[in-house]
Amino acid sequence: MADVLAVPLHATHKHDASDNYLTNPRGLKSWLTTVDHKRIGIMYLWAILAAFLIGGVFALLVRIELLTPKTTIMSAETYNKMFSLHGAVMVFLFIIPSIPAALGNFALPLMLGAKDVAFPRLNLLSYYIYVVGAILGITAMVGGGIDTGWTFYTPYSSTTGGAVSLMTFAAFVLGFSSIFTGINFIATIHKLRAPGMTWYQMPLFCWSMYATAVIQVLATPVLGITLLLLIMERTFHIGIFDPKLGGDPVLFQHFFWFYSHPAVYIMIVPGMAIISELIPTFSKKSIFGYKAIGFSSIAIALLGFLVWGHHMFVAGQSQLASTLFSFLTFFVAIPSGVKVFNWLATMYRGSISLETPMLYAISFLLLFSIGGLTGLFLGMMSVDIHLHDTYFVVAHFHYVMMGGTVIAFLGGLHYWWPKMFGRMYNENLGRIACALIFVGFNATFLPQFVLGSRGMPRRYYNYLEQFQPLHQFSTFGSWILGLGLFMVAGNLLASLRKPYDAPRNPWGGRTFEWETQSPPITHNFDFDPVLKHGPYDYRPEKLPPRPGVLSPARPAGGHS
Amino acid sequence: MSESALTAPAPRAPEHSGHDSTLQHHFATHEQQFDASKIGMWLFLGTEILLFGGLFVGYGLMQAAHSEAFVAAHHHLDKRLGFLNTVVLLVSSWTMVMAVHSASKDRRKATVRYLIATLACAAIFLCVKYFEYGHKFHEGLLPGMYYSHKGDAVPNQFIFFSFYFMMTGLHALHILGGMVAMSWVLRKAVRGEFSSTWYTPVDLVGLYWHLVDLIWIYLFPLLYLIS
Amino acid sequence: MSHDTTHAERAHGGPKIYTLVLVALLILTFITVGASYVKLGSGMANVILALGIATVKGSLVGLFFMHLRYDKPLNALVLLVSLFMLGLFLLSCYTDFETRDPLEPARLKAPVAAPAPAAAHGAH
Amino acid sequence: MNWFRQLILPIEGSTLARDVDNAYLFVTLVSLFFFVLVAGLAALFVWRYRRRGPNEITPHITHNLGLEVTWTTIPLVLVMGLFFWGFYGFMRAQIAPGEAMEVQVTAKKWQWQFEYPDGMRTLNELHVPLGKPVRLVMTAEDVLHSFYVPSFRVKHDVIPNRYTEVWFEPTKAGTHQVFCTEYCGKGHSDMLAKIVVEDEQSYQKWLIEGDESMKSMPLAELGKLVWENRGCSTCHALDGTRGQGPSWKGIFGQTHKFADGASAPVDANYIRESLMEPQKHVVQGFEGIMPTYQGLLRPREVLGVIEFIKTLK
Repeated sequence: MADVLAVPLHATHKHDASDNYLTNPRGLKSWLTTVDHKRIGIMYLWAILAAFLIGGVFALLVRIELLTPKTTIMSAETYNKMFSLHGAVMVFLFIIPSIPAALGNFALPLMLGAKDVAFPRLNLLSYYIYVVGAILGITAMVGGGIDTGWTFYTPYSSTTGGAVSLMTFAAFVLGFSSIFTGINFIATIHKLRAPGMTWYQMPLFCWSMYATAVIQVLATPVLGITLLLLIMERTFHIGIFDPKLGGDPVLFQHFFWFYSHPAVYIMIVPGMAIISELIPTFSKKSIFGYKAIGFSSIAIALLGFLVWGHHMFVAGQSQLASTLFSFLTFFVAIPSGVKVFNWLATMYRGSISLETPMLYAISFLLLFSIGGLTGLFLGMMSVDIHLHDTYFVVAHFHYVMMGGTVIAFLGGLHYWWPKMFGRMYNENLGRIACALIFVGFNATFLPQFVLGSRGMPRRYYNYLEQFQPLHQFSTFGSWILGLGLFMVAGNLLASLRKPYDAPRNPWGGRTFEWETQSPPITHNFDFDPVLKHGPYDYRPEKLPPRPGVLSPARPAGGHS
Repeated sequence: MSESALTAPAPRAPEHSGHDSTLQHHFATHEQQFDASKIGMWLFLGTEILLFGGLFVGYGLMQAAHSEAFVAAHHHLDKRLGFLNTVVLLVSSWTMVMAVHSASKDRRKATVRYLIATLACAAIFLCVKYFEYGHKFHEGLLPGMYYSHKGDAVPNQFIFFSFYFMMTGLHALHILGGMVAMSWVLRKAVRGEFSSTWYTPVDLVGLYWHLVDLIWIYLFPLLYLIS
Repeated sequence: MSHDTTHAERAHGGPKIYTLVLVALLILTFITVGASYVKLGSGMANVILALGIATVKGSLVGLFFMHLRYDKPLNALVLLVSLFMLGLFLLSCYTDFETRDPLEPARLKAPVAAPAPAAAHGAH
Repeated sequence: MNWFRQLILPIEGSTLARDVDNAYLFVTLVSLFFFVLVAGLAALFVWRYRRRGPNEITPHITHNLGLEVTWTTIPLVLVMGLFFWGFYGFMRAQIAPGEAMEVQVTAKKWQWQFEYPDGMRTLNELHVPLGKPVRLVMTAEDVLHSFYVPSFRVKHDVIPNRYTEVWFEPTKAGTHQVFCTEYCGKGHSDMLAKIVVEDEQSYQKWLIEGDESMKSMPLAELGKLVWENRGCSTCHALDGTRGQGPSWKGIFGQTHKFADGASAPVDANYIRESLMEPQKHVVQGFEGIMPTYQGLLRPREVLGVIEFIKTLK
């Protein structure tokens, strides 16, 4: 840590780390009834990490089953439930709330210089709705499970046994949690920015959170009604999705993907949000193309609503509809590409320091590039005919969801950990874990591109023997990946046993949250946050003076 | 968007500003708080529109696929009752907006009166709905597999009733929710908690109520009047 | 207190306008019901007319009862974006439905699972 | 690139494959280019601009319009090209030539049934002549399935109560694998079929006689083949474990109790009846979900099944 800005920017403020939002007030009840956005963020954090653990165990079991072409450790029914639950848990309980509800809840008001989100009680309500949804989901898992895949395609899902209705209802409930978080963030960003902070002076994290919230608010209700219709179809046979009753299963797919494709952007845009913070901070340089990055988030959010039909090129959708959707799909590539290039340009001539969060950011750059570029294959209609529903798709979305979002989430977690808990984790362990995750992730999912291209369909319990070597390689990779994640958990949790040792601004960040103490006090700031400089302003004359270093010489006047 | 509220530095607020219990600690001014509540409510209404919208889309496409069945089935509905309910809801919207207006002018008694009138309208609406449903139940005009009406010339009419019950049922649930919210506001109004400075709950419940009305404005011709 | 005035100013409209709007809404409802008894050209025309009137009524409710006419434009924007998304959803699904190839095998054999609600119901 | 093509893609079995592969390889090149660009620049910057001291001062560069326009425009042009290429290939795959032979496909849990123009039906095995276009008109009986032949680069969902199609013109003789790629439950990954592409002469011969090997094979072995290939194995185990249907182990000569209370010994006649009219006597405790094999099995194959069951002690 010696080579970083280790000195609090506001050295003049009395630093009494023991009086902070974690300890004041004390007691379990004060936590369960808190309306403090930071505490709610922390409670979300533990909840989603538990979900991640459950979903991760399912994933490892699925990979172990695929070690051999026939039965390895479980029956086909169990396998089908495993991958369905892996998908449902990871999507609804982990990724969607991960960055917005956990990290966003903690960081967003701090970054805006606000005392809380606009509707603190709604925030707590949304947490409890999440908990209720999670309990319903776990009940469904224990009481029969689901074997429909997380996509719930009809008429399979409307006719199969198991706890499908309960699980769909759980997802329905979780949707409201997501909607309320979205409403809260939009209102907060509109109304609670610190004095002097215009839209273009917000940290880019907030732009992306805004874009995410817009999608959450506009798309999630449609998921809600879709799942309700599915429950109705199962209980009353209302005849909308079941072809035997005059319904249309392709209509279900329209309903489902109208939410679930934008939902992919609910997952990845927050990842991009974090990267836009990490790269300038660890390059100590102003972000390149602030407006381009900000507006590309909004563009992705809006374009994300126009492309859902690309999941249905071979599903029986009309050719005209497929063509329109394919055409629009390619436009999403542009803002994503713009972001990647802008991040690279930010690093150019920077002062790059490879702390753990930055390692995650660079991993994100590489993995998200692969995830995005392989999307081009799937957007091309003729190639998609071949690759649809194969392991190529599995690999592609894991590169985006895990290589993108989860890596960014881990980066953000390491970045804000000292702020959240006031402790520094072991830097070397952090770096090693990141490297393990990077290697393990690629070992798991790169072979799957080849598998898919060669024709290996997804959701297969038995497979042809010719696919075995690649499957085995992938499974071995998943163990390295698991080990890396385990190390992250160990490293972070171990730091909690230490006394408070994190400075206000361990990384030299320029946004508001780094100016308050670590961990922050209950009302966030021990001073009135008033904006004095842009979020990524590393010009020497704007940086605070540091002891032992003479103030950088200021030109007499006319500095650009 | 006005930034005026943000230019003044936020007061260093303790837990709750002691002098004004209606201003939450993280807001600087009433206007900021009011605007935030309002945008929050509108966003919620947006999600309501998309929630009902899914049903409208499903209805539209199923109607296109089974148009004969839908036309035949809608003859089982009573236009007069639908019309009556439309009028009741429109009037209730008017009483609601008057309640909001009265609250903003510090007229406590008028606010209470108009809120009670609105509640009464909502109750009438539900009563009419109850009789309509009872009639359908009696005839076996039920959704999905429970449809048991005999002597249909056109098959597949059960799909219409699936949508009829889902749409009007979800709408009726919203009416019920509105009544609960309104009773809560009424209680506050009776206690005189509102003033021209702070009547946000009346305003928000009003917005919600108008949306419920707005949805019915579309439901009525779609379900009762298609030809 | 400064916010008193700003607050009061926002409550535009007033009983007179509200009552006028109510009267207009009631008249439009009568027209809708009346029009449903008249057979206009194609069946589509009746639907369009009914939904058209509904939209006029909806706009009145939105603009006056819900104060959009006087409110900050942001609130109206939220409403418009929601409606736009809904329109987009409907339009896309409809495009797909209307442009599908009706495909039949050369030797037509009824699809295995023919739409027979009566039979399907019998099974339940 | 040919070695790469062979490494990463299945063989090219139809006239559609070449164009799809070319598109695939082109996007691979584009992707590699951009990936190397991103990774290379990232590595270069991380090394070249590594932090050398805590107080380094960086230039304040906010944007560069020319650069940003460039990296917006070039990808835009590129992806539009990709769209049109994909569109072209897609439409080719959609429109079958008029003279194509039409085979009806019925998918159900978990087997593929093919019906030829003359009414002959096969299960999980489709024989087609080399170099002739074939059009499959498909429907499903229960849930969604998807018909996928990797070496032909064709795939389409199969939907109940509706017809969808794929077409192909095989260019390589031999056996091609068919997968179901729309998840359909327990037997999803076993819902496989083979497409045998052979020259016109062998195809005609097969239409009449079946395989050469099948004619000379001992009956019990033929029966085992039927069990494997014609969908029996999906429900009937050989080792005594209970599946969707009873296991065949040791049932010959046993007396079976039926759902309607009657009972009968398992003999040749009963086995034949079970194949032709499976719903007539459903064994107690099982659902009557077995499809009929009437017209699906050649006479010798029926004998084969009977012999095969006899051998399972």
